[in-house]
Amino acid sequence: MKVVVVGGGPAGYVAAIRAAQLGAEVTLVEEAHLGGECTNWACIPSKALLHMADVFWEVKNSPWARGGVEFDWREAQRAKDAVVARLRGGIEKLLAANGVEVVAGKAEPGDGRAVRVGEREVRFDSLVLATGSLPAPLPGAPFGRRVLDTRRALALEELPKSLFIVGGGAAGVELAVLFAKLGAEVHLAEAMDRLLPAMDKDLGAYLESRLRKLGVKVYTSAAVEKVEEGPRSVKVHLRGGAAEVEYVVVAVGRRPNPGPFAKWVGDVAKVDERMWTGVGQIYAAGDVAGPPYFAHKAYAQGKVAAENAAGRRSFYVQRHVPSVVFTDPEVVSVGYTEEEARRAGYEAASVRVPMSAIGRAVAGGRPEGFVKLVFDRKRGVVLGFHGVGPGLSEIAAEAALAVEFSATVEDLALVIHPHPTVSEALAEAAELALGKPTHVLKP
Amino acid sequence: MKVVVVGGGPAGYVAAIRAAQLGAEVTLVEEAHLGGECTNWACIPSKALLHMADVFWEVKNSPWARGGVEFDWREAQRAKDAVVARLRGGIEKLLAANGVEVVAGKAEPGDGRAVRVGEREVRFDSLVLATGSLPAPLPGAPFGRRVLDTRRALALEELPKSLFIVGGGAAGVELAVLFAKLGAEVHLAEAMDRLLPAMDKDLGAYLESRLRKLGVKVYTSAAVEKVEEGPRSVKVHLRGGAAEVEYVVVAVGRRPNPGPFAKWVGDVAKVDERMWTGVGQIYAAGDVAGPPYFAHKAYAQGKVAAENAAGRRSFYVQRHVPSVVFTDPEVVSVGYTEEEARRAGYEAASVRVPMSAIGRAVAGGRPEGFVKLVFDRKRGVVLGFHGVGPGLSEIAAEAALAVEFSATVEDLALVIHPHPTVSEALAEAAELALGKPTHVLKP
Amino acid sequence: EAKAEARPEVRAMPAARRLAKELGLDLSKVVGTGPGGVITVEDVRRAAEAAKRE
Ligand SMILES: Cc1cc2nc3c(=O)[nH]c(=O)nc-3n(C[C@H](O)[C@H](O)[C@H](O)COP(=O)(O)OP(=O)(O)OC[C@H]3O[C@@H](n4cnc5c(N)ncnc54)[C@H](O)[C@@H]3O)c2cc1C
Ligand SMILES: Cc1cc2nc3c(=O)[nH]c(=O)nc-3n(C[C@H](O)[C@H](O)[C@H](O)COP(=O)(O)OP(=O)(O)OC[C@H]3O[C@@H](n4cnc5c(N)ncnc54)[C@H](O)[C@@H]3O)c2cc1C
Repeated sequence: MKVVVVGGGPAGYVAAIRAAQLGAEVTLVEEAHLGGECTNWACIPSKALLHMADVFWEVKNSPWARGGVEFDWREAQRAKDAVVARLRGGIEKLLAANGVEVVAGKAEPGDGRAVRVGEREVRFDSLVLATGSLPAPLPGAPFGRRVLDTRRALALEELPKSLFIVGGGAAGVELAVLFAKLGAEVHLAEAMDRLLPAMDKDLGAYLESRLRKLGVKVYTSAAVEKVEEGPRSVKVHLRGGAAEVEYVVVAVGRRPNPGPFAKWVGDVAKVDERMWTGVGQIYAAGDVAGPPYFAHKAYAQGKVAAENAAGRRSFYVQRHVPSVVFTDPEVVSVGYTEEEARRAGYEAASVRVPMSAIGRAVAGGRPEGFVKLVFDRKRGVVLGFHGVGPGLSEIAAEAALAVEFSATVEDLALVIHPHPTVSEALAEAAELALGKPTHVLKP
Repeated sequence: MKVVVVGGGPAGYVAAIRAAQLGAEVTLVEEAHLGGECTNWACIPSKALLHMADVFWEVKNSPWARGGVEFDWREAQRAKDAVVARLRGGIEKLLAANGVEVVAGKAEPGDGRAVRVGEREVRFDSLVLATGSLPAPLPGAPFGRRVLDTRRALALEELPKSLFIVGGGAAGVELAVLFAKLGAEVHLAEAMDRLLPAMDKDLGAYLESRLRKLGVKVYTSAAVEKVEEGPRSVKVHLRGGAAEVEYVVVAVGRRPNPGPFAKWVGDVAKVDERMWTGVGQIYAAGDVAGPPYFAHKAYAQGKVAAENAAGRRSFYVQRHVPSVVFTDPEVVSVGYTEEEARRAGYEAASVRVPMSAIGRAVAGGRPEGFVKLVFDRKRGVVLGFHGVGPGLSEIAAEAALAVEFSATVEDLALVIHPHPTVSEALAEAAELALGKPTHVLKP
Repeated sequence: EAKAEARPEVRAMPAARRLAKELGLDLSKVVGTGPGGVITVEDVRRAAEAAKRE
C-alpha cells in the first residue's frame, strides 16, 4: 500500500507517521518547512513570544520587582526561532524514524494516481491532502510592505511602535495582547459586534475589558473602509475615525489552500466522516478541509485520514474540538454553549463561577474572569465549558474529557481536584450545578 | 439538628457550609484564623511566594531581559499577606452568608454532647472535629530562634542568606525551590534514599537533578545528627559533614492535632468511610484524621463528615487523592503507581513521554521532565498518572477524572486535546500505550 | 464546526462510540455499565458478540 501525503503541517506529518505505523509505504511532500504553518509561523512562535511577553509584563507590574527590565525583541526573536528549529528538528526525526520518505518541493496533480514534484512522478494507492490554509486578505488592502499577515507580524525585525490589527478572532486578539504587553500602541478592529464572535458572548466582552486595561484601542462592529500606505506609516480609516500606525496586521480569517489540487477536490476539500473527499482514493485533513482551523483538529483528522488511506476503517465521530485562545487571561470553549445545547434539543442550564473564588488564581495575583459550566438539567450531563481566566488553557482538556465521557456534574464534583489549582474552578462549578457550592454563593 | 465544627481550616469551613446547606444549625469554633493552616500559613502563602519567585527567576534567566531586576522580599511578603487576607475574607463571607455562627476561641470537650469555649458551652447533636495537624519536631532540635517550622520560614522578615531544610517531602522541596530561586544558599536533607519518597521513585530522582541545577545542596539517606544553635548562625551535623547556616527549617512531617479532644478520639482521629470516629456523634475530617495531608482531601472529607453529621448517609469511597508538589518543575501523582497497581492485582504496564515532545513545554522554554501513564494491560484501563514537568499541576485533575472514570487509554486518546498545551502529554501517553504515538518514538 | 450529533439520549465513552461506528452497531440498544450507566467499549464488545450469536 503506497500512501502519499501532501503537506507537512500538523495534519500531514501526523498522517504520514500514522500511515507508516500501519504498514504503508509513505511519501510526504512539503514545499516549505516541516511543521507547516503551526510549528513555523503560527501556534508555536506566537505562544513562545506570548510567554516571554507575559513574563515581561508581569515583572513590570509586580510589587516585588526592583530595577528596570527592558524587552529585547531581537533576542526574543532568536529564542523563538530556536524553539521553532528544535520542534521542526523533532518532526524530521519522527518522520525518518517511522520510515517516511520526505520529498522537498511543490506537489501537483499528476497523471492518474500520481502527484508530480518537479520532474518526479510519485504514484499512490491513496493520497492525503494536508495542504493547509492561506490568510484571507482584507478587501481593498492587499498584503504589502505595511500590510502584514500574521507570519510577518510575528517575525518583524524591530518591535513596532504602533499597530492596527484587523480581526478580533483568536489570532487577532493574541497579537493584540503580545504587542500591547511589549509597549506598542495597539488598535484592534472586529467587524462583528464583539471580540471572539464564534464563542459564548460573555467571553469576548470580558476579554475586551481586559484588552482595554492593557491599553488596546478596541473597535467592534467596525468595518475598515480604507487603508492608505505611506512611506513611513499606514493610515486606517474606519467609519467615524482613522488611525495612523506603523503596520496593519490582517487577521480576518483563513481559507483552505488546495492549490493545484483544487482541480481534483475543489476549493474546499469537503470530506465525510472518514476524511474521504468523495474523489478516487483521496482523503483530506486539517485546514484544507475547512473550519475549525486548529492544529489539534488537524492532528485528529490527519490520524483518521491516514487510517483510512492505509486501508483501515476509521471514523472521525462525534468529537468536540476545544477552542483555546492564548490571551491574558486565556479563553477556552469546550462542547456546547448553552444556546447550542438548547438548539440540539437539551434542556440546558448553566452556572458561573468567578475566578476570584479560586485560591490558585488569587495566589497567582490574577483573580480575573469566570468559568461557565453548561449541563443538561434533566440528567445532569456535562455539555460544555466556557471561560476566560488565567491558566484556563490547561483546563480545557479536563472539560473535554468530561464532555466526551458524558460525565454528570456529580461525577465531576466527586473527583478530588488538587488544591490550589485552576482546575478547582471546574469542580466548584459542578458543586454549584448541584446546588451545594462551598466556595461561591448560590445566586 | 445542631452541628458544631471545631477548626476553621479547609476541612472545617467546608464542613460547616455543607452542614448549613443541609439545614443544620451550625457553630464553627476557631482559635486562630479562618482558613486554617492552608490559607494562612501553608498552601496559599507558599504558592503566592513561589509564583513570584518563578517569575523573578525566569526573568533572570531569559535571553530577552535587559537590565537588572532585584527581588524585594518585604514587598513580596506584603503581597502574599494581601492574598491571604483576601481569601480569608472570602471564607468569612461564605460562612456568614450560609448562616454559620463563628465563635473565636479554643474549643475543649464539654460535659456530654457539648464543647466548651472559654465560659461558653455549645451543645451539639453532632460534632465535626477538624483541628488539623501540627508540625513534627526534629528529634533533638526543638523549634527555636533559628530552628523554624514552615510557617515561620514563609514569613521571615528578611530574605535569609542560607538555610538548611530538613525533610524532602512536598513542603521541604517547595521551600528549597523558593529560597534557591531567590538566591539563598540552600541545603536539603532527606532521611530516605530519595526526595519525595512517597511518590513514584523516578520523580524524586528527577527533581533532585533539577534542584542541583538551581544550586541546592541535596543530601539523601541523610540523618541529621546534631543541630547547634549559635548567636548568629546554626550548625547542622550530618554523617560525614556539617553546614553552618542562618536558619534550619524543619519539614519532616505533620502529626494530627486533636488537642484536648484526644480525650474523646485518641491521638489520631480514626474514621470509617462516613468519617465517623466510632465515638458518640463525633466525626473527623482533614489532617486530624491522619494522612494524606492535603487540603483537597480535607475538603472532600469535610463534605462527607458534614453530610453525615447533618443526618444524611454519605460515604467517602474509592477516591484517589492526587498529590501535587509546586516545585519547578512541578510534580504530580494520581492513582496507582505501576508497583501499587501490580500489588492491587492488575496486570499493570506503563509508558513514559518526555516533556521535550510537548510543544507547549518547548515554547515555554522549559522542556523538562516526563510523564508516566499506568494502565491495565488486559483492558487498557487507566490506573495512574505520574510526572514531573512544568505546568503539570493543572493536568492532575484531568488524570484524576480519567482514573475515577475507569477510562481506557483509547478513550483518552480519542479526546481532542488543545494545541499547544501541557495536557497533550496525557493524550500522547495514551497513544503510546496504544502503540501508535505520533510525537514520540516507540521504545 | 464539528459538533456532536444531537442525540441527548445516548451516554457513551469515546472508544465505545468509535467501536460502535466501526461495527455499525446502534448505541441506543447497548446497555451501559460504566459510571452512572455510561456505555463503555466493553459494553459495545459484549453487545456485538451477543448480536453475532443471535
Ligand atoms: C497566528 C496564528 C496562530 C495560531 N495559533 C494556533 C494555536 O495556538 N493552536 C491551534 O490549534 N491552531 C492555531 N492556529 C491554526 C493552525 O496554525 C492551523 O490550524 C494548522 O497549522 C493547520 O494544520 P495543517 O496541517 O492543516 O496546515 P498547515 O499547518 O498550513 O500546513 C500545510 C503545509 O502544506 C504545505 N503545502 C501546501 N501546499 C503544498 C503543495 N502543493 N506541495 C507541497 N506542500 C504544500 C505548506 O507549505 C504547509 O507546510 C494558528 C493560526 C495562526 C494564523
Ligand atoms: C508548608 C506547607 C505547604 C502546604 N501546601 C499544600 C498545598 O499546596 N496543597 C495542599 O493540598 N495541602 C498543602 N499543605 C497541607 C494543608 O495545609 C493541610 O492538609 C490542610 O491545612 C489541612 O486542613 P485541615 O482543615 O484539616 O487543618 P488545618 O488547616 O490545620 O486547620 C485546623 C484549624 O483548626 C484550628 N484548631 C485546632 N484546634 C482547635 C481547637 N481546639 N479549638 C479551636 N480551633 C482549633 C486551628 O487553629 C486551625 O485553624 C501544606 C502544608 C504545609 C505545612
